[in-house]
Amino acid sequence: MESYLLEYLPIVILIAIAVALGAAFILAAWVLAPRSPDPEKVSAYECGFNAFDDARMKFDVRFYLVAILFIIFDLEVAFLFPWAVTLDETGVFGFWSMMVFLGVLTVGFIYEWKKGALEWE
Amino acid sequence: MVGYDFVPFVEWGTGVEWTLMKVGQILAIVVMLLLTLAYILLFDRKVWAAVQMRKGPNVVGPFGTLQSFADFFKFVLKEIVIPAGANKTVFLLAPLLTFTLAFAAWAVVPIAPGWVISDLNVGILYLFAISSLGVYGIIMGGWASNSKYPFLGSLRSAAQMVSYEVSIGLVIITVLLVVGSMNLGAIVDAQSGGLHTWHAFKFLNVTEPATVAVGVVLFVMFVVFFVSALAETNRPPFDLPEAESELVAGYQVEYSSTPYLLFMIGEYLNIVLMCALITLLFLGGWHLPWGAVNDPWLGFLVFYVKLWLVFFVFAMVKAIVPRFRYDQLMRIGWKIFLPTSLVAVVLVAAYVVFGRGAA
Amino acid sequence: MNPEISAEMVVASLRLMAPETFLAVYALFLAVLGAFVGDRGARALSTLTALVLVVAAVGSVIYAPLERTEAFNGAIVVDPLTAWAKGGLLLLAAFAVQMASVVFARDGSARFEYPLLVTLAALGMCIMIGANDLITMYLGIELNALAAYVLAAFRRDDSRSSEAGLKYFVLSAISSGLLLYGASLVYGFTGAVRFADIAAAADPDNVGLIFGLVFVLCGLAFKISAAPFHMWAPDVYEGAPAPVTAFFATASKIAGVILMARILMEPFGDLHDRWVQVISVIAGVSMIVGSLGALVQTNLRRLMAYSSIANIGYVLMALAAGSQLGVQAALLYLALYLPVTLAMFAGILALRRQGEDLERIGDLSGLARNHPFMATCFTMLLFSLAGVPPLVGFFGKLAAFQATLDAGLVVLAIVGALATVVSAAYYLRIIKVMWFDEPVARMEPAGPTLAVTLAAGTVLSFPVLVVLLGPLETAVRAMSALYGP
Amino acid sequence: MAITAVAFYTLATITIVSAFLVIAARNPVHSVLFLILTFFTTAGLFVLMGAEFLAMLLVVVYVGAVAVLFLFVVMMLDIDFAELKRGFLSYLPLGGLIGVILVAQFLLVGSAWVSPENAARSPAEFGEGGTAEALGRILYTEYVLVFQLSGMVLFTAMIGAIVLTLRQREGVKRQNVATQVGRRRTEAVVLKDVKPGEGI
Repeated sequence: MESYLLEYLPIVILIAIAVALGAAFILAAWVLAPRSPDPEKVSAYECGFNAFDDARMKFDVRFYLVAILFIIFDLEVAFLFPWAVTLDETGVFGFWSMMVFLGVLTVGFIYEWKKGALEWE
Repeated sequence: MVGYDFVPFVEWGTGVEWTLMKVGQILAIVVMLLLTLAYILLFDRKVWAAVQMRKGPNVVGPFGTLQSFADFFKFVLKEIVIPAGANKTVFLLAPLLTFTLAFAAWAVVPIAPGWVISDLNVGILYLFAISSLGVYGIIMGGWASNSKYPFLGSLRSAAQMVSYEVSIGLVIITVLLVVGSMNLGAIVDAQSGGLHTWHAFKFLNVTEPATVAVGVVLFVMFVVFFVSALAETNRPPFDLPEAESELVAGYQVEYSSTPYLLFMIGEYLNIVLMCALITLLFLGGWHLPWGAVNDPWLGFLVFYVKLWLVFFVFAMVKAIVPRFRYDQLMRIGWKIFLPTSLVAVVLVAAYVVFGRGAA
Repeated sequence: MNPEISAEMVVASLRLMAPETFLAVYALFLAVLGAFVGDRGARALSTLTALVLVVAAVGSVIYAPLERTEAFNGAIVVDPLTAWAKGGLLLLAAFAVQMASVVFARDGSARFEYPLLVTLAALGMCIMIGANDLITMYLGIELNALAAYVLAAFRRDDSRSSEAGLKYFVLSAISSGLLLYGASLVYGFTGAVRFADIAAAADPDNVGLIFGLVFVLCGLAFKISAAPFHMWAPDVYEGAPAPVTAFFATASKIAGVILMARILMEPFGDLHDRWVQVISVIAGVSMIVGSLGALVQTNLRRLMAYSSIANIGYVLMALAAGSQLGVQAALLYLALYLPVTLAMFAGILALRRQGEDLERIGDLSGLARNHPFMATCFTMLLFSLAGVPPLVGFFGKLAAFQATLDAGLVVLAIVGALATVVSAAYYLRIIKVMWFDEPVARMEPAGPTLAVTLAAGTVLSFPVLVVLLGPLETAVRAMSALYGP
Repeated sequence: MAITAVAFYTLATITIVSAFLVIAARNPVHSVLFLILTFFTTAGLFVLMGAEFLAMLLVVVYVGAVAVLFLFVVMMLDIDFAELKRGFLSYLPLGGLIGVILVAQFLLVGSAWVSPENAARSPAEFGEGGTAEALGRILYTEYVLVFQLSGMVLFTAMIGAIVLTLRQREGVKRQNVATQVGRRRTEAVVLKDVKPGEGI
């Protein structure tokens, strides 16, 4: 077995233990605690009246925009990770290579900023 | 890493022994974390109370030291209320996910020299990956409740976490640039030479001007990381999604009993994780300000004390800083932290390529 | 670190890729400039972009190396063919920008992002044309496609445009998936991404490699809207803003066909007997679907979509020959067909009555009575598309059939001939509507840009230009000689 | 090797089952959640193959970012999904046919597998630092063109996202920190001497 794979086994064990523990907590309350649901208790939280419509509604497109911009910047960070740990080997070339890349994305960032995509109202 | 030439579980002898040892270690860390959590919760409340000239919990046990345990039993003995319109599976899965992920992250966190559950090469990336999953517990919880407050709370919470994750990633990059490794142990050991080698205080190294310059940048990154950690864990002053008094606790509105407890444990565990990360990345991990530490027990003690000190700052911030408005929060994330940390990445990289050789 | 990588190599490569570099830098500049100036300057920025594209086109041709040269250690090929192709497509992109500037100004929806996205799409196409390995190829395609999705949905308040964008996006994403899957199979079975290395390692008897090739070809067929991967074309041609459609119908074809030709001839040149059926089927189905589909259309843009499907069929028919003659014929066909298509779209854009765009065939009724000039242009263009002998369309088809018959693909040639006959029917139908039906009200006068484009395309379709045909054929022959076996 | 095999088959089974459930689930949110599970187990498979860095990236980018957007979109669109599903059965024959062809093809391709000589097969071959550093060593130098092109692709994505989604709303008050902080007392407050009983 690859030694590096062996490092992942404890993670699996840890996750298993955590799941078991969490499930045990929920089960404990399920078993120990009283259960007497009534219509008022299980109705959705509102300010004293029944909800007018479904809680799942359309919302501001800005949330999508934030998510899209996040994907782009997350990818940028993903590109930075291997670069950061090998910069001493790739040296000046690697540095300028990344600077051009970051420059392109910075232009995109300036564009966003000026367009007001980062404003929250 | 040592090459193992045996098969865990299956091969009798070293294999089973190794597996059992690992399970033991994991259990020890889980118990340690839960205990830490119990007292950090209490500590949080005590600090808050002290700032407001109150006493805080002081009934259960001497000085309220058993308060968290009493709370735990109370949670377990409460009814699990599942709203009628809720999606039951997802509703219960959400807290479980938050809880599990919060523990899973600790797998790669070294708590003392050599004390780590799994010593991954890409440890910090693993942490980044796991913490980027934290948002799911919140979205799922908010959606599954099928109620307006949780839904809106979860949306805002998700947008907030996502916005600050980018700066956290960039800050991590600056540290990686200086160290040149993604292994957390290696990152800590790069700071073994005393206070002036800690990444937060590198600017104290007055003998090398280039290092002082990069030290200042790293200190700024330290601050950015700290603030982003507050936002990432929905701590005050960035706790708008769950502002208890006016937004009725955001995505957790419909939760009660142990599912709520799981959310809370997960949330606090993430806070402790952020404290640990700050300690490891910027404050020298288990090393003392005047020199390296190689003894695991002493190392653990140093690390633990630092962890609590960082958390103390978290608690003080919660007690004394007023809350931000949502547009301000997003602006800080996107318009201040993101550009700042991007510039910092460039500066630190320039130091690594041009400055270090010259110095 | 690879010792061949050095700043000098990068500078030399960038010099070879001067048009691309220029465009990339210009795109960044335009984004910043546009963000500061805002949409008020959209018109001026459009003109500037058109100029820049023309300059890049001219530069590409002038600075073309005389023989095959590789940039970035073989990731990109630059030779006279790619240079001329880039020149052509950049010119077409310039037209697309300029025509759009006219069209968007009419309804006041001008935004500076339009020229920016066209520039980026054109950049992607340039990369596609020069791509010499699988990764570069894919990135070129995606750069182009990403900009194209947005362009198709550019009128975001118009539900047809949004639908076009979405359809294009979803189907194109599937085709990208196919392409990537195929590319990964090719890589898996040859262990190489560079085309030359793939050619060296390709084993004609390996099933996996053949499947990879087929998937790559399907993905590419999608991008050039060849049947049976054409489903998106009619809807997108109809829904996308008209100048965007013109851009898709012309420039993307150049990039797609050249890339396809390179893939077929370079890495898989030795596997001709494996892919000849695939390409033949795609070509045959395209010609049939295109011709039959166009028969029942009442919308001019949908009709052009089917027409382009059929025409891509002829191009692929020529490529199926797998010979230099075939590549030559395909390139000649494209070179003759694209100006005509562009002029057709300019003509369609010029059709406006009482502030409404007209795009139904019925709207052309009696055009000859009110607008004899426009009707004449349309007629010439349609005759050329139909392949009526004295016009250039005929020579393109002739070359394609020659190459096909030369390679012994008789059945394919017969299918092509039948498709030509069918397609003549719908082209003639439009001509009949224009010249013999009752006239409707007059159109609004077309602006100079559209009129000039229409006229220029028509002139290019004229038999007078047979004089030019000789040199063109020589040039194409010289270029295609750089290809493959 | 037994435990690796167990891990592989477990992960592979979960991947396939959850991938199937992505299209079979009635509730679209469940579909996305299964998609996330698929990504996650795929990351596990990558780890088994030695592609540590790719596995982490898959989680960071796909699970942590792309799927969040998916969830946003799917959760918040109030579409009648029952109606969407209605057309499903009519496509089943065609879809099934394509599926069968694909499976047959996989079998054929699998049977034809020969490992190319020049491909790395084991993480050990990547040397010190694993796949992340191996990637870092070539991506920014040897593949600099590809790297910069992906930068351009991201740039295009940014422009596209904003072109398609951003709308300026009228009449929104925004905070301008500079003016707020730079405000002086003289601009903000006027001292008026109001006599009793007279008003202003």
